[in-house]
Amino acid sequence: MKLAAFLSDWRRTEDSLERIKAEKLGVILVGNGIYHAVIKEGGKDSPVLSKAGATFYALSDDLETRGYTAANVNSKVKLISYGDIVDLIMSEYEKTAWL
Amino acid sequence: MKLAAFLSDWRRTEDSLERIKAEKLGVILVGNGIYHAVIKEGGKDSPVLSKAGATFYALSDDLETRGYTAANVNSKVKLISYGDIVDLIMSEYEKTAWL
Amino acid sequence: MGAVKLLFVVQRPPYKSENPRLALTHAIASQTAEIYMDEGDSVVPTVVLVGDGVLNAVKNQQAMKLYGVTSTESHIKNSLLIDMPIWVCKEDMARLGLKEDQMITDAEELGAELKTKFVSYADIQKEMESVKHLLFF
Amino acid sequence: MGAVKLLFVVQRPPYKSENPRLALTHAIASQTAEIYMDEGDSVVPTVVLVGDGVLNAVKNQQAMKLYGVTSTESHIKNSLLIDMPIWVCKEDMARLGLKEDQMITDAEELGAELKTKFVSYADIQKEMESVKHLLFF
Amino acid sequence: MAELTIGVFSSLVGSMSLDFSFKLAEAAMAKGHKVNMWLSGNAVMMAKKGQKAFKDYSHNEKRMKELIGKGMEITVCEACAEARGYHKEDTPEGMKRASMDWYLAKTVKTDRLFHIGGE
Amino acid sequence: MAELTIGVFSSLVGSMSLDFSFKLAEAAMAKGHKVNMWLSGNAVMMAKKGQKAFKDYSHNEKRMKELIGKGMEITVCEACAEARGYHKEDTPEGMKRASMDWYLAKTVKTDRLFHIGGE
Repeated sequence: MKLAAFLSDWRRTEDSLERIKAEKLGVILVGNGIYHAVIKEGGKDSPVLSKAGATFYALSDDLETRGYTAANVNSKVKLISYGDIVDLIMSEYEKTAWL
Repeated sequence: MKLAAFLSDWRRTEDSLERIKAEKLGVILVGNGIYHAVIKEGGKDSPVLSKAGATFYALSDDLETRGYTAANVNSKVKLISYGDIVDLIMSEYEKTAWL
Repeated sequence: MGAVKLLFVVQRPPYKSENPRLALTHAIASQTAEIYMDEGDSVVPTVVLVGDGVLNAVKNQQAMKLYGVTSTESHIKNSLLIDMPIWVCKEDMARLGLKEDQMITDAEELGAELKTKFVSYADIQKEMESVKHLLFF
Repeated sequence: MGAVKLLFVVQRPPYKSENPRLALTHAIASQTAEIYMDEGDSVVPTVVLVGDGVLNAVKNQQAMKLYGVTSTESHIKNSLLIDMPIWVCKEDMARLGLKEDQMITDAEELGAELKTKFVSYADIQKEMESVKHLLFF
Repeated sequence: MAELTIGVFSSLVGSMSLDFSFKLAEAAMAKGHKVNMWLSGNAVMMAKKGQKAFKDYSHNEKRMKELIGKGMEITVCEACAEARGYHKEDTPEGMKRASMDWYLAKTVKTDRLFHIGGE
Repeated sequence: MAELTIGVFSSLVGSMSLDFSFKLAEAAMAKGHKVNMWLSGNAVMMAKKGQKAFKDYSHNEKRMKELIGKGMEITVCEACAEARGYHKEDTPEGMKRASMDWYLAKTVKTDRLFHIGGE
């Protein structure tokens, strides 16, 4: 399946993302999920970013709301807008999952 | 200080309990916090129950609401009622913290 | 469109959030959705309890007695009664030390024929792939 | 009773919950609480940002521009303006890779004299012991 | 263009997931998509008119009305609303109240379902 | 006996922390303590009268009224209520509305503060 998975939390309370398999997987960081794109806790990337085969996105509005800018973002993560999320949902992926 | 600390979550999103020091510390498991008293994830006690020097309590109403009984409860944990919580707050401890 | 398959995925324990309950009540509502649909259309829901969501299926929940609120157990049994599949992930039960005799296995007292299905995660993955829409709670 | 010390402890990041904001607005309200108190009584609040709560003090928050909502930054600056102590835990900043130049250090543009205090967890522990009441958010 | 159905369950003030949902709906409609929105759980807090637009709180009433004016269909869970004390006369103009089956039925023809099930 | 002040910030339906707070207040009053309650954040959802008592949803209006009748003082955050569209005329009988400073002032004389700050 082609799945767009949304993460909106920093401290997660599920392990669904780790388990899900998808031939095409987008991980879209929104809300407090954007911290996975900018924080290196204990000097390390967030484990979220090690999900194999996934493409990572972060919503720039939510990044800037929290005081971060493009300069802080992990090179694995692409910054996107609300309009980009619409295109990802409607064209690139077939299913969505808000985890 | 004499502190009554309440945990109401199973997957926790803070580490305050681990860090707090109190000469007298009560850890009161309420809501989904009661799972720390009954679940041995991967065969092990919840890390919450290893807090040094603490006395552990679980609210029996919240235990039974979730399908558990006294028989399931870890021997480190004492089952209490709402009335007991009142007595703990008003007489045994001086400060409270809902973590 | 014919029959559209939906998968309701409950990932978290009951009561600390309304969402596991809403997953069940929304899935049950598929029974009455016909009034809004064209002739021949229908929705076919399955509810899976996965991760800590398996805690929703622990039996003997006393929510009504103690808090005056319908238990999640009761919603699960009503689901079985209307033949809506309830799947519980076996690996997560094992991880949390839950045995089958602690779980809601049926709703025979209500006259339900369907039973809870204890499945492996691989079955859940397969179902995620086969449905049209996913609803994670 | 005289002056009663309160400690507001913010343990979680901003925006996903209203609570960090409410910690600040409630603490600020101590300024106007006199109308409900006896002569000579007062409350003396300190706000500490600890654990992931330190993320509340990252500067340049654009919440107003992007969502039309007052930023947590703005609440922190208003706190400094009324001389309410804002403490940020240094160990948590280090753990999350936050440097002081990324943080709200003052509210000079508003004319505030007080500055954010970057403290060790040991200082926070000491303050927890010295106050009358704890308010964890 | 295509049809997007968004289901939201988060409270008006708090997680900002409702703000997210309305901004996403706006972006989708700007691209010509048809948008349906289902509000259930604490998201029925949108079903109380007369919310004051303080700057300290999320406020979505204005954007919601604009989107309704542009053709967004929006329905709230009736039982969830009544349990919170929101009655028919509290409902903002253009918003419908229905049972959960309304949402289920929408999943049949919609091209995409975006179910935001968290708080 | 002593005085207990409970501050609650959780929504009416959801975490059940409001149910917990009212049951705790009841237990404290049964033991002769004076109880004050402050509702802020999403807990101001108690400040809308006429909530239907469905069995699928937490319902605290009845217990709250009983406790008010027995002398519990209960006040909700006025701004938090207005932001959610709850006005003076929506307020259940016996409940007061005030600014946050009401709660702060209560902390001075109360013997214990039980601040339930989570959702």
